[in-house]
Amino acid sequence: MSTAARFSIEYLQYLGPDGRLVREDLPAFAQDRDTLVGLYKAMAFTRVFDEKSVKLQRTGKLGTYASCLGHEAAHIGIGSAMRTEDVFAPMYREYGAQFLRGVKPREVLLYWGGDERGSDFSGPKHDYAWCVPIATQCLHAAGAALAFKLRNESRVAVSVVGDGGTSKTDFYAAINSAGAYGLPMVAVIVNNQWAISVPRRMQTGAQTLAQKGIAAGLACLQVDGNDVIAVRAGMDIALERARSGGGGTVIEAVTYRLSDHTTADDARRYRDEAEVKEAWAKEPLSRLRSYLTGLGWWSEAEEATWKTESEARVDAEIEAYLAVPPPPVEAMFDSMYAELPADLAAQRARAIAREAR
Amino acid sequence: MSTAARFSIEYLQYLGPDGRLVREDLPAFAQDRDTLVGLYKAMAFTRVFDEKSVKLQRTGKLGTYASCLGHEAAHIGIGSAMRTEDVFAPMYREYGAQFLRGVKPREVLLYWGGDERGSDFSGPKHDYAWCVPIATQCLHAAGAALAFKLRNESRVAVSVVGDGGTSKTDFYAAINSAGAYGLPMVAVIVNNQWAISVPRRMQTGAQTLAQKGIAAGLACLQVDGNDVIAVRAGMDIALERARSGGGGTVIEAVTYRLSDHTTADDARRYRDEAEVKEAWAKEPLSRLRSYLTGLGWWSEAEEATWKTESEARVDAEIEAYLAVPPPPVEAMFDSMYAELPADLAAQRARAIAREAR
Amino acid sequence: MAAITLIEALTQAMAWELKHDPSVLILGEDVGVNGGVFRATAGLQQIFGPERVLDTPLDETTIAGLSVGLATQGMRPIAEAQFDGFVYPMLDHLICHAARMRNRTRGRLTCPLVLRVPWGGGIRAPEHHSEANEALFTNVPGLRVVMPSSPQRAYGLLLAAIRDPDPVIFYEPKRIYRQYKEEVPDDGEALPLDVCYVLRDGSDVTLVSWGAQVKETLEAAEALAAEGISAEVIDVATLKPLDFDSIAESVGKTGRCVIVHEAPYTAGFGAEIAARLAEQSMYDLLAPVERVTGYDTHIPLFRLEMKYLPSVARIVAAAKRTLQAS
Amino acid sequence: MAAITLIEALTQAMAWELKHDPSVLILGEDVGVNGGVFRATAGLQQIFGPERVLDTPLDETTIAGLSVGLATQGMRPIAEAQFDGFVYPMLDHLICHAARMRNRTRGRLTCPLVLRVPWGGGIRAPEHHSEANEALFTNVPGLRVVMPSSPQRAYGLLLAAIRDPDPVIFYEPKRIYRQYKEEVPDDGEALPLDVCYVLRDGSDVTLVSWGAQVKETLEAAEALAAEGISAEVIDVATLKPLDFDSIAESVGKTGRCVIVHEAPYTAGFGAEIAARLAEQSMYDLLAPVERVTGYDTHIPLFRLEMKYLPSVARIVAAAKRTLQAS
Ligand SMILES: Cc1ncc(C[n+]2csc(CCOP(=O)(O)OP(=O)(O)O)c2C)c(N)n1
Ligand SMILES: Cc1ncc(C[n+]2csc(CCOP(=O)(O)OP(=O)(O)O)c2C)c(N)n1
Ligand SMILES: [Mg+2]
Ligand SMILES: [Mg+2]
Repeated sequence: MSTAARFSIEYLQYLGPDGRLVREDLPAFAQDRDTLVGLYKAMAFTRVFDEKSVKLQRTGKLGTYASCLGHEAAHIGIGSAMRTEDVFAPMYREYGAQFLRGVKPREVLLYWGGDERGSDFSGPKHDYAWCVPIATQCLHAAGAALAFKLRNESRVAVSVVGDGGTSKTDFYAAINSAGAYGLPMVAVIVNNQWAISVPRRMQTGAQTLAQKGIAAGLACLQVDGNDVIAVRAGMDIALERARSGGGGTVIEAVTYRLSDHTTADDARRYRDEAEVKEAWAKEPLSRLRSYLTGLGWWSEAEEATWKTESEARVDAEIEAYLAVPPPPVEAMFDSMYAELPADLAAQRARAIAREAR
Repeated sequence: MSTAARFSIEYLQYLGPDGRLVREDLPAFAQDRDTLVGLYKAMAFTRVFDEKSVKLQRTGKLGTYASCLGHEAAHIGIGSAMRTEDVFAPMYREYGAQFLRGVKPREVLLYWGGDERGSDFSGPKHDYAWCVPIATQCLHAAGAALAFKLRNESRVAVSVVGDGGTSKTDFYAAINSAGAYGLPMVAVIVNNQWAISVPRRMQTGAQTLAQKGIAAGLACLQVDGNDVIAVRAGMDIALERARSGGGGTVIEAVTYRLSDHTTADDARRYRDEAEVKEAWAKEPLSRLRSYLTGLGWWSEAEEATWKTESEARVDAEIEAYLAVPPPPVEAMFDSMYAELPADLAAQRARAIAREAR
Repeated sequence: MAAITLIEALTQAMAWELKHDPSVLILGEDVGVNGGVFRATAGLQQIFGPERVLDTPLDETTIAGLSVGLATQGMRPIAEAQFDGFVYPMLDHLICHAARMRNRTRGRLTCPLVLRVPWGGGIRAPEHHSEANEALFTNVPGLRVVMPSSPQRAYGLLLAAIRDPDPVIFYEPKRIYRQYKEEVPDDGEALPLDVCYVLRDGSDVTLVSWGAQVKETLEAAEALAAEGISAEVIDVATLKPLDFDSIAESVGKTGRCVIVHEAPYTAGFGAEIAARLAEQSMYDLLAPVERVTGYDTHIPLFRLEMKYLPSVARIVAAAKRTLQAS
Repeated sequence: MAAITLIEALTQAMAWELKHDPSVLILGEDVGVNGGVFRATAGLQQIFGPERVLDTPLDETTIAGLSVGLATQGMRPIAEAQFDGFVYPMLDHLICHAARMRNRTRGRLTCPLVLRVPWGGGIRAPEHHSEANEALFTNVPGLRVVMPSSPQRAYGLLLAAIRDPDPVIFYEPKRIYRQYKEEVPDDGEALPLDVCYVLRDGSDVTLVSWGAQVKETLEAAEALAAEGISAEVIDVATLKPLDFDSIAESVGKTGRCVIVHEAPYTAGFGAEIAARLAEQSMYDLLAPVERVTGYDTHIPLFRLEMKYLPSVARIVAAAKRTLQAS
């Protein structure tokens, strides 16, 4: 037989789990102290936020909440590489990326607290809100990228899905569109090994998730999703490719969900504690901390200060969240259409009257 | 960077467009005169059927009809490789494959003639009917394959989609399921270069359509879809793999739609006559005829006889089709549920009464 | 000004908006060079270029999802579903996103898209090409559902749909795409999206319909007139939000109502109109409401399909029943 | 025999059928080791093995399409949609194939599948987890739509749904999954799929409901009784095909009807019941029909959701309006 086509999937990693470099050719941003410390701080802040949010849920002051524990390198790597004018189409746990784009912690809490106003957030007005129907956001990103291409704008749309989300047909539709139209899009897969109780291996027969991009003719890359340098470097390559007209990329960031799926889940029902323990040894914060400490760019004192500062900031955000009064009953109606149809106006009036009783 | 995975897509062809062998290692079936002549006859019969069906439509005696002109090698290659107990999930133009499975030409005509009874055909009772919603049949094949696997049956489900159909999310869902569960399934793509007016290159950025299987972790193969030996050989490999527990295969059969999309279409609006002319030079019948003639396995006399015979058979089928009286009005109701609900029984009675008036 | 068909009026409306609003674009399967399988977009890619009229990969999920992405980022996509039977894979994006985007984000993101859906039976088409599935969308908050039944209304309502800041499902009765011609000034004048159209005044019975059945309904009114029965005919045209007041006003006058639609009987949109009559017009009704609809079966393949569709005779008979009642 | 909750009754029904019919299997996201996010399939994979209780890849199109494939090849799949808001990608296979397979092939292929859908709001869940979208299916010929509202009916109706030779959409009111317990004999006795259930006899007004609202409706009847008003309560339970006769009979007696449902008002399934009353029970009605429903808005996130759902007070007020009328 002759060969019609050949492909390979590259893997990118800079920092090993022990915080040592596995390769020396660091990208420029990773040689810059402020940048790297900034990435670390963002990751550490996100972890503090996450821990406090889970606690808040446990005390009944928040609805179901999806933790991002263990995903910090992936999320910060994504968020730090993007520009404000780019469009972000998240799933639901990428708070780290969103904070870098201006979304406030109180807004995240408001959303999980059952209040639509959380989605009218302080991040870029064009960013998508959290997306519950798995992987549908990928097609919105593709549509956004198509708008950018048609309008000749130098902007990129970035979507995130999970390992589970790569099975969802919308993911395929999105990457296939990106390939068909040559769209400025980066489709990131945050492979945290689990989709609620379903392990990665049961989602697909594919060896890597990055190779899903081959079906769409996209560039594909697998990165260590616990190594923020690798994630950021992969994003930089993909964003640059997209911005310069080179089309879309699928990036698989390999990480691990250290928490339950959400606060409504109990992962002990379906997964081995030993596996989780093993995953802790590869988690993203400690490796970057070791590396920074080794370089003398970070110290225990700075760590303590940053922790205190982060906690105070998060506590203030929680206060702000808790202080938001519930929306009035008419809030249900007021954003349904640009102009309230007559029918609905009558229903609105009745709802208000019922409240008055 | 290190390499996480590598893939290649092989291409299979035995007979060149000129009817000469491009490789010598012919599979056993292709060294057998009867088998090869049988494949040729089936292809030639199908072409006669197709031509007469198009004519029938032009005279108003058939509804919209989808021609299979140019696809004969692909369809006969598929149909001849399958066993009766396998399940076939066709799209809408694979009559050649269906004839080999026992479906009668009159049944095909009845279907396109607007009569549901055509789908209650003489082929295997477990085969699917023609499927209009593009690519959805692929998931039915996957479900059938799952049933076979769960019941430990040595059967394979074979689906067919077009080049356009590979963009449809159901196709991806089907191959991903086949990979995830290790299903005995063969997903054939009959790439005829056009999806109505949309050319293959606009469907996807992928270099080959066979590589779509990489996203699912399936075996992938591209074959010359105008070479019945290659199609049949590829099918044999894939069916054997599936039957022996080796899982699914995606086969892309590269061919060309020599006709309009359907009789409702006018391809001159969107495609170059020159392209069609070029494609005629590679069409499947003539190359096999040259090859057989060269071997002395087929002659002009045999050709003429077979043509006459085929025409007579098709004419008889057309007669039989035209003789089927229209269904009575209650046919609308009688297969809706296993037992007619009371509501519907009343509607049925009213419909019959209206007829009586 | 030459008279044009309903489908030509649609083309004319799209051409107007493509010309006057640079954010408008068309996408769908075969809408480009081929001009759509029904020729609704014929010539538009040639005039406005492949960046305004885009062929898509063959996937309805893709068409709907891209449209949501485009609409939320400042474009005004007009998406085409090739046939009514292919809208189902679009529902997730339409229901979960298009219809919800404004409410979800308190108005931060909006979704001004139009989905054009050639609708209904009676054209001797294959399976899945003849569905009347408008009821699918009518229980979904946040959408508008529109269906014209004449060239003039096709033009004015499609313009309005494209300009509307919210998502609109725009059904097109394909059986009457080319049934007759009408003068349709190409003046860019849109029609309102929240009123029913009274096509014929009458005093004895109100006939309510939409889409292709408006034809049979008007013919039924004619036949009734010949027998001295005066039927008022209303084309609902804008199903959601529903202008029930116009219907109630008419029934207030006639006391009788026959609702005609092609979709299956049970839970077709006719149910909503009959229900509102039972709630709001009970004291006006002189006779039970009648629904003349498709049966609760799939529309059959074409050998039987005309026996499935509501006929003039069935409408006339139902109207007479309302007059014989009580 | 210990009393069990509605969700335990569902588990019990599935266990019974898995045990007695080797062609039955369960598939869905997280239905295996995890026993489903609501625990409806808890323990079943452990007992019956991974070949009878299968986790699927995360794709609803896949779940629906595989189920059609399985059902047409001799299996009896029970598919789970994790939440009501995730059924949309399943509609294409359900509407175009499951509902049509028998009719398309004149009975050669059939599609005995069940889709279980945890349904409705009121559990403080995130967006898309609280939808009441049963109306989606009620205009689709070839389907059955069922919704139990008690542990006993959950058991008997689910058994019937699994055994039915045609596709059944089985909605489960998740708000009352664990609301109360009832003795449910594990005797494999199915209930009929084509009757409404009269839960309380009454003579002044008929209250019609289904799913979770049956609770509020019964409470309203209680409240009305305290005021000397006798309300009959009907749990529709089998929405499609609809047993309208039972409803008509009750309204024939009471002359008044209040329909209660959680779905949005316009074109909710309540419309069909009100419409049939307008057609078939006009002369029995002493007062306009009333519908107590969700608003024509999306069910809000949970800070407001209880203001969206029909309340006992709203039902009582509507019932009283029917009594004050004329
Ligand atoms: C269409 C759809 N189906 C099911 C769900 C329920 N659900 C929420 S999260 C989840 C698993 C997602 O797994 P993955 O994509 O790997 O992302 P992760 O949560 O692990 O980050 C499921 C099944 C959903 N939200 N949307
Ligand atoms: C879901 C769906 N969308 C659109 C159509 C209309 N349609 C019928 S055939 C076709 C093109 C199919 O092209 P391809 O898959 O390449 O198969 P081919 O007809 O070329 O054999 C289209 C768009 C359809 N049948 N189903
Ligand atoms: Mg995951
Ligand atoms: Mg093709």
